[in-house]
Amino acid sequence: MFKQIPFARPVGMSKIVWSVAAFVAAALIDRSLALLVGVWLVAWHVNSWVAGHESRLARMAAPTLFGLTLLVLWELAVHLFAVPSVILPPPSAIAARMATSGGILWADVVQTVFKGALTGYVMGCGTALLTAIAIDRSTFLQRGLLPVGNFVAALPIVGVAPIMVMWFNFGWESKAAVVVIMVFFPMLVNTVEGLKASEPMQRDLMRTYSASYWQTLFKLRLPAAMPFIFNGLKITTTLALIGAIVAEFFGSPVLGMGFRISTSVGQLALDLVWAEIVVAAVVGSIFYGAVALLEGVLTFWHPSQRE
Amino acid sequence: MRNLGPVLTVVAVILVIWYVAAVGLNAAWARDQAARAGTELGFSELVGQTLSQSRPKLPAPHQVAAEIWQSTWVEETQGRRGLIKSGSLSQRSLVYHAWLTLSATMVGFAIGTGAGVLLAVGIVYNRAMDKSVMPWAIASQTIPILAIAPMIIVVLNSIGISGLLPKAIISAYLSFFPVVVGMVKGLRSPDAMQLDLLRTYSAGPAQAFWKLRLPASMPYFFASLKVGVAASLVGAIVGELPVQQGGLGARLLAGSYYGQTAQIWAALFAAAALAAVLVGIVGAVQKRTLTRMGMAR
Amino acid sequence: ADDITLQLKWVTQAQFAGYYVAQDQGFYEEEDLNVTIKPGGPDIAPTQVIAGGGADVTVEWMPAALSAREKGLPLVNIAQPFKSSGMMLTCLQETGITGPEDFPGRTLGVWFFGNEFPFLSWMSQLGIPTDGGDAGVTVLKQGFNVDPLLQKQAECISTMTYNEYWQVIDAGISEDELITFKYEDQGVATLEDGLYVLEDRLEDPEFVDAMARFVRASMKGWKWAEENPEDAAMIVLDNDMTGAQTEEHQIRMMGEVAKLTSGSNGALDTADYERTVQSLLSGGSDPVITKEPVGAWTHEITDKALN
Amino acid sequence: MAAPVQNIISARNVDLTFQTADGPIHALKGVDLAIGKGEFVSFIGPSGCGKTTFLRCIAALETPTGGTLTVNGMSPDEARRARAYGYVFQAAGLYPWRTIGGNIRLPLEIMGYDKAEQADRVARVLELVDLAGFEKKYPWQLSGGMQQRASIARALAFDADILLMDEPFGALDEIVRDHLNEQLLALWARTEKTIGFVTHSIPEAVYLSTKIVVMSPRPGRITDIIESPLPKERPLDIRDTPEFIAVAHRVREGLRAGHQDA
Amino acid sequence: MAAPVQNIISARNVDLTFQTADGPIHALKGVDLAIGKGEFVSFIGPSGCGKTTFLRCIAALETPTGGTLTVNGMSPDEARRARAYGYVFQAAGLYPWRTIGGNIRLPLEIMGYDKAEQADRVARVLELVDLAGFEKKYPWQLSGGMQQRASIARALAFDADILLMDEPFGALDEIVRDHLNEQLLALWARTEKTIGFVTHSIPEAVYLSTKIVVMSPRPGRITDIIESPLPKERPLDIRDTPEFIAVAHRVREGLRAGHQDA
Ligand SMILES: Nc1ncnc2c1ncn2[C@@H]1O[C@H](COP(=O)(O)OP(=O)(O)OP(=O)(O)O)[C@@H](O)[C@H]1O
Ligand SMILES: Nc1ncnc2c1ncn2[C@@H]1O[C@H](COP(=O)(O)OP(=O)(O)OP(=O)(O)O)[C@@H](O)[C@H]1O
Ligand SMILES: Cc1ncc(C[n+]2csc(CCO)c2C)c(N)n1
Ligand SMILES: [Mg+2]
Ligand SMILES: [Mg+2]
Repeated sequence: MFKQIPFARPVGMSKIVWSVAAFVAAALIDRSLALLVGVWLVAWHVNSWVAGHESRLARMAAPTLFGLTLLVLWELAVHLFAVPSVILPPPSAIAARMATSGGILWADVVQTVFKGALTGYVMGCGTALLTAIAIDRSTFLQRGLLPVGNFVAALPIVGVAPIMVMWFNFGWESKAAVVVIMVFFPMLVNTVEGLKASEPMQRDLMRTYSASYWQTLFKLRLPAAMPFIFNGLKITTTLALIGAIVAEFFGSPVLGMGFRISTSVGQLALDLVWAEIVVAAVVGSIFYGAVALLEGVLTFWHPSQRE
Repeated sequence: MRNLGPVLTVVAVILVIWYVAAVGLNAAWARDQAARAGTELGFSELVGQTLSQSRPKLPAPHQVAAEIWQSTWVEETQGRRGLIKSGSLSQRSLVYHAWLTLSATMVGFAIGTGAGVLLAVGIVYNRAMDKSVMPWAIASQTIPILAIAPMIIVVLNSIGISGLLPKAIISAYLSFFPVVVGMVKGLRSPDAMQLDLLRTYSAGPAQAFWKLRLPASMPYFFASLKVGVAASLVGAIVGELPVQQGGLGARLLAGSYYGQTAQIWAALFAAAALAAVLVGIVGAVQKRTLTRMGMAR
Repeated sequence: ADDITLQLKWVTQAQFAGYYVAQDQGFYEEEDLNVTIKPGGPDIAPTQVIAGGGADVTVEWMPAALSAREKGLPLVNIAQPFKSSGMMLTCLQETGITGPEDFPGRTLGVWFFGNEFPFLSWMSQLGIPTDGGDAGVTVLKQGFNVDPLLQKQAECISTMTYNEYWQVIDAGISEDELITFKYEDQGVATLEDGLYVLEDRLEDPEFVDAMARFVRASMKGWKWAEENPEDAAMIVLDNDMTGAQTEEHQIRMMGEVAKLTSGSNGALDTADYERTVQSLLSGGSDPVITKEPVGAWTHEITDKALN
Repeated sequence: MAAPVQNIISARNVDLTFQTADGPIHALKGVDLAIGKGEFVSFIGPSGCGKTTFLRCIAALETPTGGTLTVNGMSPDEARRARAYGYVFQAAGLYPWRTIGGNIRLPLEIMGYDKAEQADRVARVLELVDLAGFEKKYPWQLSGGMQQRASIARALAFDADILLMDEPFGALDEIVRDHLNEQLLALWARTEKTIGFVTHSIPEAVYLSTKIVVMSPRPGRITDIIESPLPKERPLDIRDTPEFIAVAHRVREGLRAGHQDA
Repeated sequence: MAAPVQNIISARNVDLTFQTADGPIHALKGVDLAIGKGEFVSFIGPSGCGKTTFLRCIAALETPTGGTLTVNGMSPDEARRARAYGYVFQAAGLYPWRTIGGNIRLPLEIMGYDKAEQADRVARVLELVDLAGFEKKYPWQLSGGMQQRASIARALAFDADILLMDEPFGALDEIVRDHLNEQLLALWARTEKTIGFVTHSIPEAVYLSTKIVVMSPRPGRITDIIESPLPKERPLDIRDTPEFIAVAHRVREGLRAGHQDA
């Protein structure tokens, strides 16, 4: 397999030549730019070297290093080009803000993630799963519902969110409603797809046993659908989070991540805005990672989960 | 076309539910108004009232339909600024706004797809990129775009870029991710034996790309294009919210700002229809291409 | 001609008629200016735009501008076309609210994104906490419209005399079913819609000269708009790219806006300024600004413009 | 060979045409066949001649478009619902989320055997196909041949009167194949099951069967039905007897004829 | 059989251990083998004994973890880069987006044959495997057996000195298999290629080979190497000669022994 060709050979001559050329070109344009390009190139070569290793440590180190590089570049760029902090604060300021505003950030996470996003996620994915099973027996319903469902799924949330706020009030309920709408159809489509995923031969086997509908569902079709269901569950994690945050832009109590972001921009507290964004990214990644982990445990048998 | 019957049935059912919901949701206001006027509402009056409010909680389907008709055909043919009278599309017509959104979507989609494919190739062919970029690409999608869209616009503005491009960039930001994920999966989809075959021919990486990885990735490519084009549209709309310079996004928000519920719903439907058309076009191209490649069955 | 970019605080509407009129009637051209008017919108902070160099001058509320100044963005008021404030709290009569003393325990809708400062300082002057406790008021982050009042999600909402108030009326609630609290009447009015530039740019005589001409032409536009409200409204409509405004609403808005601008010749009234500053300083535990601003305004431009 | 006492499966002029996008495919044409209780019937014929299709018709997985087909005097579908069949598919088709033991237990769970009985039967059939000790492994941890044996075990675990096997030994090497052939014969002798068996191997067909059905392609039809003269008791070296060689020869000729007119 | 003039492939004490999550799997152990130019070598042995693995080592698709292996005096990888191999995999592995013709053309494109030559060769090998007329069809429009033949054609289209075939005829019925066996022998006689051939069928191995390598499982090793006494000219009925039966018997015994100690 090509993947097994050793990539970890020492950095080739041509790579170094390229890097030096890029650096010189940048230096001709601007000194600060040259510094940034220089940092980038050095970091990238280190990263290539790290990524060449197969250990568990290297697996963690490569993305971390990459992230750190981006942060350093960001910090440098802000200082070198004197970017006003009301436009883009440096990572150090954001970190400082996160350290001092932990209480606010946590309260916002509770409001937006635990109340809004998670409730909506569970309700939306749950009903989608049940709906998929319900319409699974009827090709008529599937043919009718799925195109219409795709159409509904294409409704932009920015249009739906104000309507939900109007219907379900300002609290987390309206945010959960937005999340339900956002996650429902991706989940439905994936589950319906998954319920079809068992192979004809596997279904024929059940037929030869004269298995009942429910036996076939629980012993064959749901297990076979798991990879698809998890695909849906994974996609919808980020959707749920974004949905809950965005919905808060259109009316909310005076807390929540979306609330904080939108009001803090108005107050030019950009460090707090970015602190919230960082929290959102971290929470989103954890959420995604948790579902992916569960997927690994429950669909261990699927080829994509084996090396 | 065999879907037509079922779709119409489902649509009919939805319309019924919609009407019932409209009566239910709008009843409170109708009763309120009656109470203020000191009158009592009979059932038929109540129904009549709820289906004809000027700023209903939920506009009835016929109100939305009327608004769509009004803000497309009627505005263009009869409006003072319409196509017939002024020679150009009217600012008040959904056609004009849909066109604005569409152009930003197309540019953004092109940028996003291009970037996504390049990134995917990098991830598949470069181990360092594979290891370090993917987790950050996932993290990038957990950032609420609506939150940073205004900042992107302000920053781009400050270096003199405005108009279509900022919207297109936001649109690209949303569409590159599905393309990256799909293409990485697709470029890696050839099984060990297919790769081994090329090794026995001693084919180089470029030949492996053009003769195996790229063709093998086509089904994944198109599947992600479908998601990507819809995401592009959402991106363009999000990019239109802060700069109220037209487009379906601006239209949505303006409708919301002035409490024009029917206008919101009309814009919503225009957006969804646009998405459906775009996805349909990608689907048609997909079908043609895959058929030509012998991969559609 | 000198190129000038003006960043508005909000979407194109009669609130900004003076500038559109000056543009449309050629007043800017007469002053040898080439003015670009950028409409604002939700989540676009004019202060941020000007900090990033995206505009030369911006329309902003004084609380937001002073707050930004304290955060290190040195904005200076160069002219004040709006003499009085149009902000008020509008409540439903049926809630039984008759005066500010009835507020505790109620739910109030407030605009955020920098528009919350006047409200917060009013509440702290009244000594009413805004953290949702029993003794205080529950604050909602109100969206873009008046739905919270119509849907009875809030007992009072923020409105402008020239805009949202009339949307409530248009929705079918008569004036005598409403009770309003104008900030002007409550003695907590803060200055709205002034023109602000970055401090360091005022060191450039050419810029000062261009601004003087800009303010002169703009004030000419305002006075024209006050005298010809219907034509002014039509000019605004022609500039509305969203096509969402109605003639009726804009004409009425123009009429109401004229009441706020008519008292001003463009020069900042220092008494008004002092009153605003005091109101913002007296914000109890969490005042909008913490110390007297220095150099936050200048008469240099208006002196040149009006003589 | 004694005449079968009663007909378990009887096909009369069975026809099957698949409707496909490219036009109809005539897969079975005028198939007439009677299979008696306790018979071991092999189907042999070139690739694509309809062997699998006919087996599927018997198991009610496919419905003939013409003719009549009865199983135990009922329609195939009624027989299916009465759980008359054990079916071994051309590919192993194990469920990847179940262990080998779990896969074999599947039909037992569905048919409501109690736990102890399940464990008992699983152990017994695993022994039968030489897979004892692999009960807890997952399918992908086994080689192709072992998977195929597991799928055979699965079909043997419950008491179906009719066993339908579609090239069950295709992926196995000769030694294992011989071994399993012997085992299958022993099982058949012991249980008196009626067996339908598809194979590409002429010796295998001759060694196992009481009746060999030779088919020829498009449209798939029966060209020869050979009643085996071999005794029920068959040691492996029966394959060197003249009777055996004669039958094998007749089968080979029938096959060759089918190839010629294809 | 004359002694081979020179050794094309020579394996000395080749060892291969796969590192897996469950621990190491010792797939090949101390394999010693010399294959001369123009020989036809069959590998036979129970499932999982390492036949495929050894073939892959020769083709540089796998790297031995011990011992030395040379091809044409070079390392296998150098030989691979010199395009010394045609390889037929255990499954057909056609690219679904290419027609049958396109699939066969693939190696020709990669190796830079000109257009006319490509067309010429494609037509010739299609003829050879009886697939003329199917050039424009896609793989899924063909039956399993036809796909397998197309993949053989693909490996024959270019001039590799060494042809490695992994159970190429597994999915075919006896008649077609016999036919292709004859074709392969004819091709081999004509081109003097060196052929490595994996099969489960004892008669096939004996019929085709100049040398039969019997392997036994875990860890995979060679238990017997049989030089065939059969002449180069082999009609199909050579299978009934005593020499043939003797060789077949020896292979079977070797296989059986391997099974016993597994
Ligand atoms: N579902 C189907 N739709 C259309 N044609 C089919 C279908 N199933 C089988 N056929 C066709 O019917 C014919 C008989 O197929 P069948 O699978 O019964 O052959 P077979 O004798 O089992 O062959 P093999 O030895 O390759 O398994 C073939 O030509 C095949 O292409
Ligand atoms: N990539 C791999 N990783 C781990 N183990 C492997 C790998 N490939 C093969 N093996 C193991 O090596 C041994 C030899 O496998 P190989 O495929 O060579 O067998 P084979 O003789 O070709 O069998 P068959 O007749 O079933 O094709 C087996 O036990 C197999 O499980
Ligand atoms: C997020 C946000 N929501 C509402 C308004 C309402 N609004 C419309 S016009 C106006 C006066 C501005 O001069 C105000 C406060 C806003 N600006 N920003
Ligand atoms: Mg078959
Ligand atoms: Mg093998």
